[in-house]
Amino acid sequence: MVYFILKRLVQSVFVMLAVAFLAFSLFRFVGDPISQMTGVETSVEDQERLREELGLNDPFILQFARFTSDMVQGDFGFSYRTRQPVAEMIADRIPATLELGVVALLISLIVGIPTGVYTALRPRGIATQAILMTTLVGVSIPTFVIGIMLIFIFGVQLGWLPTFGRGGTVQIGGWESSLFTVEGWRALLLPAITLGVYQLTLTMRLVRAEMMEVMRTDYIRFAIARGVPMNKLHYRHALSNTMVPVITIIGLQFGGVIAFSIVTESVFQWPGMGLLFLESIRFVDIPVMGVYLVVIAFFFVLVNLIVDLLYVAIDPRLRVRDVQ
Amino acid sequence: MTRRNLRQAALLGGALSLCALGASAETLRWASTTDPQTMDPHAVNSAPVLSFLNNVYEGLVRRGQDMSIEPSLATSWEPLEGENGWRFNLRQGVTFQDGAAFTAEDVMFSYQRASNEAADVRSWFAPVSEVRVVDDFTIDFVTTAPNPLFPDSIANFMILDKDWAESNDAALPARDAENFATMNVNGTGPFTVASRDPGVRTTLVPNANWWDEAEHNVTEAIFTPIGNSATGLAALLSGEIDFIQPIPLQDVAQVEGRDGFKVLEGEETRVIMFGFGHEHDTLLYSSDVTDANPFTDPRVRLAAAHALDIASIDRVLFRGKIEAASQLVPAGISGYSEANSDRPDYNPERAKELLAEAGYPNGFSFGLKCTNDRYINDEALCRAAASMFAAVGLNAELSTGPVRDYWPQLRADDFDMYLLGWSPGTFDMEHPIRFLLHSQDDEKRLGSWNFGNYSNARVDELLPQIQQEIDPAARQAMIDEVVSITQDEVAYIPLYTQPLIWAAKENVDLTQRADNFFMLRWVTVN
Amino acid sequence: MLTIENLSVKFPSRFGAFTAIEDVDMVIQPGEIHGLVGESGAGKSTVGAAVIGLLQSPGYIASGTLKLGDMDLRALTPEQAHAMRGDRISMIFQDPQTSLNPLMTIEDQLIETIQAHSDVSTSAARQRAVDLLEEIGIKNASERIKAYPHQFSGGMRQRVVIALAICTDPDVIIADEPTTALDVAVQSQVLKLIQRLAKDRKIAFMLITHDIGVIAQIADRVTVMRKGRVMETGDTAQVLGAPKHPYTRALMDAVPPLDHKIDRFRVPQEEGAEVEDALGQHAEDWLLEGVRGASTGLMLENLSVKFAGPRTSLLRKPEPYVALDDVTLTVRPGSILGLVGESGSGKSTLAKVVTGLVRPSGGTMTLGDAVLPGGKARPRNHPSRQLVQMVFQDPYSSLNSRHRIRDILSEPLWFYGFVKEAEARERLAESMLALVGMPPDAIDKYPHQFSGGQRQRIAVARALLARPRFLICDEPTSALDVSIQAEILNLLKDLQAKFGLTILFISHNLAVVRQMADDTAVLRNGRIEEIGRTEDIYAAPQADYTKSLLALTPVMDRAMLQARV
Amino acid sequence: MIAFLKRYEGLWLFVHSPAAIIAAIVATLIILGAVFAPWLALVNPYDLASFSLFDGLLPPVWQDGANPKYLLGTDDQGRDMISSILYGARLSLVIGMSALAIAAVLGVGLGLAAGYYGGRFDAIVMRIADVQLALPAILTALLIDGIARGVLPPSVQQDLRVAVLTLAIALSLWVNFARTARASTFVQMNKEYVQAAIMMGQHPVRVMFVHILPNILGPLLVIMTVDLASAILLEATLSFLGIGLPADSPSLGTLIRIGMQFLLSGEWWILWIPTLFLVALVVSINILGDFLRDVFNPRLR
Repeated sequence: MVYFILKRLVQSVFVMLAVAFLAFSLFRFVGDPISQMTGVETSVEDQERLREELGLNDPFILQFARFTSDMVQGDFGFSYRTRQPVAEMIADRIPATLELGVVALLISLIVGIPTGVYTALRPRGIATQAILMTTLVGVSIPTFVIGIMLIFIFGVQLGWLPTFGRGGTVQIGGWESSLFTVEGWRALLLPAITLGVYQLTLTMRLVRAEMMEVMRTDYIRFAIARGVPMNKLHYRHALSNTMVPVITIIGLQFGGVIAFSIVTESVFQWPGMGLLFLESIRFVDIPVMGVYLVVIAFFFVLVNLIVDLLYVAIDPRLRVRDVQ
Repeated sequence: MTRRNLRQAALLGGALSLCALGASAETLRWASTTDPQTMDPHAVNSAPVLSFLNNVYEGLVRRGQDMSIEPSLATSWEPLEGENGWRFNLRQGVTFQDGAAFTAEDVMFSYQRASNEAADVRSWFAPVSEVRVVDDFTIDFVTTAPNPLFPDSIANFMILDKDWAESNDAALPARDAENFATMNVNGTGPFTVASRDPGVRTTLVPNANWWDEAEHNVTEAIFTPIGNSATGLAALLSGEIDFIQPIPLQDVAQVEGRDGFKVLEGEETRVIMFGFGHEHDTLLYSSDVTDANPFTDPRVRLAAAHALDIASIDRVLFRGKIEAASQLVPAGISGYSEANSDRPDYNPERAKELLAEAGYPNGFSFGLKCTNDRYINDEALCRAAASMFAAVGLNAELSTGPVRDYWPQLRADDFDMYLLGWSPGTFDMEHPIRFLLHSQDDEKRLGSWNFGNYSNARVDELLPQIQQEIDPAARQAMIDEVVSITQDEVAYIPLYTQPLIWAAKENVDLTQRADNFFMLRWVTVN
Repeated sequence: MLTIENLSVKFPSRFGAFTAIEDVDMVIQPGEIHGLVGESGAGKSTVGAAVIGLLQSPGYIASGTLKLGDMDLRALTPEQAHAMRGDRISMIFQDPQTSLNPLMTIEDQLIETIQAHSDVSTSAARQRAVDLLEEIGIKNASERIKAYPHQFSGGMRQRVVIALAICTDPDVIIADEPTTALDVAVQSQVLKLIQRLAKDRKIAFMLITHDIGVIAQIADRVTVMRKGRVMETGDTAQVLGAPKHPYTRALMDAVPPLDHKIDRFRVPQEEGAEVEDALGQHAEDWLLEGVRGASTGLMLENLSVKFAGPRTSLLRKPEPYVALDDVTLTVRPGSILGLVGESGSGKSTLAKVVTGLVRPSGGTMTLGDAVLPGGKARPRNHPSRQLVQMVFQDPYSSLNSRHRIRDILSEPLWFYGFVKEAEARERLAESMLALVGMPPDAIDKYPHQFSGGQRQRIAVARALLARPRFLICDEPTSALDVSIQAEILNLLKDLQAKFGLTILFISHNLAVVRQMADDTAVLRNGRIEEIGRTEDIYAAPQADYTKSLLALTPVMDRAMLQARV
Repeated sequence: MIAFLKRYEGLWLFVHSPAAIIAAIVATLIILGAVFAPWLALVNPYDLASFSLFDGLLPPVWQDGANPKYLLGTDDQGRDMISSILYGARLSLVIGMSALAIAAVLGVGLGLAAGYYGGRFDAIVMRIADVQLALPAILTALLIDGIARGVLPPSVQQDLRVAVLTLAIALSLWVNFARTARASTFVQMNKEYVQAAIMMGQHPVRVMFVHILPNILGPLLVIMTVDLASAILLEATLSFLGIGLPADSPSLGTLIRIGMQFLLSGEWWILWIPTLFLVALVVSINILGDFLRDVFNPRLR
């Protein structure tokens, strides 16, 4: 077990380094940070001097080495755009993105799993066909269109929910949370739905497919044959077995949710990491982009690790050793 | 109103969100596309920063609602006697927001800070050779040459408290790391920053000890950057914000059509224009003319100007909100050449004739570079322009991209024709002549945005004279000559003045200044 | 008493309704073990599923009566039927590996089942479960009940399955191939358990199996089915000992006897279609031309194979898993060596070592008179790649289902460079098909268009088209019905005799090996237990292991059965 | 008889699935429209001289102020909506399909090899896949775009925007193929026909592509349809984020991005007509993907 976790950690470091390296080798193509940092009247020499000061003229290998060695020492550098410490900037934005991602994930699970089960148990029902079709249309509309549509329906026309931002937030030990106020939840709802729609469809379809598969297994047939009550059969036997493979995929997707919340954050002006990243691209804020990517890679490997551990927790075949 | 009550009830429900309860009628929530990058007035010379900080810091002079220069921390100023430069008499009894008294030492310190290599605004002080503190409330700025416009040019030069900056290790603007002044303020202005969450929300409250009489009734102002224009508009229409700058042109009708909202329209000072690669020997992006640069021929440039139907662009793309431009500054800016206020008319036939005269009866293809996130409808404009060019045989190979790598491309001479918008920082015609019309001269820092290196000896000769001429009539005559020359040679094709569209709730009274600065001190919430 | 009368089950499909079983009659008394035997497609599992109400959708009972005592099973509502399941009728599935929920402990599964049908407290249910496990032979049941299914061995797991089936005291248990997935020793124990339960608890068992040996050993009565219809029914001794129906007789003939060797199986000419000998002549000539000269033998000396075990610690190297341990054996040129052993004994690993798929960790292999390099050390163009060919166990996976028979059969000819022209290759392939008893038009078809037996013939044809001198047959008939098995075994015997092939014949079925092999090696846990002449080993086994294997294999002793009639 | 029908089971299923038939008709119509856009479209959106700003912002014919020449109205440049959509679908499909082809070749190749060789090679490929997954598609697109700008001469850059975008999308999609191909290959590796081929001494490339590949095409085909839909949506999203195609080469995504500006302004058709079109296309492709999945996995029926 310890060996397994250690191995995953080593792989994680590799993945993060590779992401940072890739990103860094290519940042210089994104644009010129200097012309974004300076005003129109700044002379060319002043720009050159700044470029030199920031080490932007160094070969990228050197820039990358500096970035990683600083990072290893806990120094994440300063933003070109705001001059703030990048670590602080990202840390400030992490709660927003994580809460958005987690709530989106929860929505997708809370809606996706029951509908998945329902559509698996009644594969030919009209409701099933309707659900399948609706979700298909849902994932076929680009996220940004869905987001803007929701804003205009619920924010502008009906006036029920806020159109942007996080609403009321509360500081809890340095973690700025919108989960503890009604305002916060109201603000969270639309972006979370927007972000969760795709995930929901995916979850539902996965649960449905796996459930249908599981319902055909011998142990379910055996459970039916010995008269295990239907609700226990569906939820205790079938669903738990369904979740084993589903968790992997959902976990993998969660990394994606965090990484791809960019669009949702941009539409809802959600002050998360994705929005910060978009701004950083606009201003060619290399330190922020670099750290963002490493953080995303970190989340990604972390989620993978958690999924593996969850797997172990769920599946006794991996947890309990043979005692024969 | 019911909605607001509802929300407040909801707020009461969420017992933890007490801090938001301070919301009252005098709270102003406003949004713009970009967050000020820093709270340091000398670190970045960018409009979002200067606009925002003008509510917090003050300069020696300031601009009124009509852009005119008026006394601020200096009560009066006069040219120095016996040497070039200006003497400023400072206002007495002014205190910074932390209570420290304002003196000439602070001006001196701020000058040193703002003209330091680490400051992005140091170009303002290029003409300054020396600054002398005469006494606590008198300071002299000595310039290398006569400089009648110097007071105008330092309207955004904001004064910091020396002791505050030095004791907080902020004696110089932050360059590659933050310092105290990046996040904290201590100005003399009407408002001070109560809290700041960069990129998310910045809250301002009035400065109770402001020296001037407050014309506003704002007790709290909350700024939120909203990058996506549709989201911003939705936020306004749903009542979550009171004011937004700017809104997309095409949505003006939507806002106007709703009860309780209004649109403020004005002309910005920014003139949108096309520039040429005057200096290029050949076209870079042409598929047919590869051995010459037709744009070196003024007839071809004029043909391009005649091909553009500004009226249609105005009607369709800008909903009638733009003003056609004849020169690099809009009418009303000092130095505007009334004598040269005609622009080439829309005349495709004439354009074809001119092309034929220049030896290109069938036209030619070339590359047109444009931004797609810098100016209002910039991409749509270029697409429309390309279509109009094509109608006379000028086949533009359009290339649009974000501004983040646009300037480097222009600096690398990677264009045949390009889009540029220019707002005269000093609100004087001298500004575009210095940056756009004078030949490139790195040493003297002239022509630094003259990407195509348009060069005319007479223009180069006239610029220093314009800069130093005190007599308005003589100065205007020289400017008229420059405008006339550059119009004749079609140095640029000025297109129109960019419109300035703000939207607000009906109950918010505010002043829309031509530099797109939003000044809280003129806001009244009814 | 379970009564089945005129039962018909149909599966409506887009090609019209398919009648899976038709007019099946059967009566099972309490305490009776009723064998239901037949080959694949006979519909025997459908009978069981119909009784317990678990017909796979969209199958339905078209007609007939199903009665348990006085209760009409067909008249029950779905809820009643579900309540009845487990309570009065239960079921045992074939594979104990897959019939238990892997995520729940045995305890949870047992308690849940008990509580589903009787209103008892959890602790009472647990006590009952523990007692039951003790009863069916799980020692230390109060401890082991807390374990998960994967912590039990296959035999123990099947006991747990049986415990789950009987924990609610059902009247009838449908046992669908309950021992097919088990090794002989375990099978014997499970069968004894079933016998005991029938006797002690008066449970009526419907024992569905394809293994006539199992029926002969424990069934009181037997019903023989074929293609959905009952062929014959009666007392076991009578049906097996003196079969009346020709199908039953043919079936009995096809069962390989364990106690003596027969030359050929008598098979009704059916699947291996009548093929003109002349067509196969071309292939036969071609093969004979290639195999002229002495046969090739194989010698394995001190062969060992170790696999890396799962790594559990950073510091320690993982314990290797020993698949083959110091194996020495010789396959005499032109003979058949039978290799028997239970699952996990290393039989297949041995085949893979010889074919170069697995790298030996020690020992030498000699093919003919040349050393045979192992694993990756064997170059792709090594002559043994052609000389050694293999017939695999599963004819459903050993032929590439996306290739036509033409491509499958031409591949060796093309690959080894025997025949250059495509047309000539095709002619030879067609002829080879004839030689193995397949119509030549098979060449245009895909594997899935053939039955298992036909596919195995094609697999043999493919092996022969490489002109091998040494053939490895890894459980070539274990996936096939007994009558098809007989045909394939006959074919292999014929070919071996005709071409002087040397064959390594791997099987878990002692009776089959006895029929096929000249020499026999008994493998257990990667070690050779015993090796020698087949007749010697079967007549007088030396190793205890061999003795117990032979003793525990269920046999159909016809003489004894006949005597009982 | 049964065998014959079994062989064309897919066809039979198809004839009896109304959703699949409608989807196929819609997809076919759109694809035909895209292929024959140059003959069907009123104006060529690439030919700047063929339309005029003068005709800008005309509504569809059923609204007041429409010009009957433009059935579904015009956009802010005076381009006929129908023509833009036809050409847009053409470009979206070209990008989607080429991206898919690249992703499939790359992903299937790597996945097959990873599944075939296993061990260290497999670990490396999977870690590379992790790295790819950790890079948001927008960044991949930015990076590819950046490299192209750095490497290619300026005169061809504009022409290569489509290629650059295609490559970026392909890079975001290949992991799916690689993972599926790898998993399926692992299953196939235990099949005896593969062992037979390896045993014979066949070259690994032959084993992978001649033997294994045809057997894992089923799940890959399903991924292909689903990913084609994703590719088209991804292109739209990248366009929204401002790193898609320039406005003068309108893909469906670019049209929607442009249309977003008119969401509130009353010119609803500029946004909603291309959006509807995109949704119809993507839904059809997804339905066909579902259908294929059912065909290849009969147990789910």
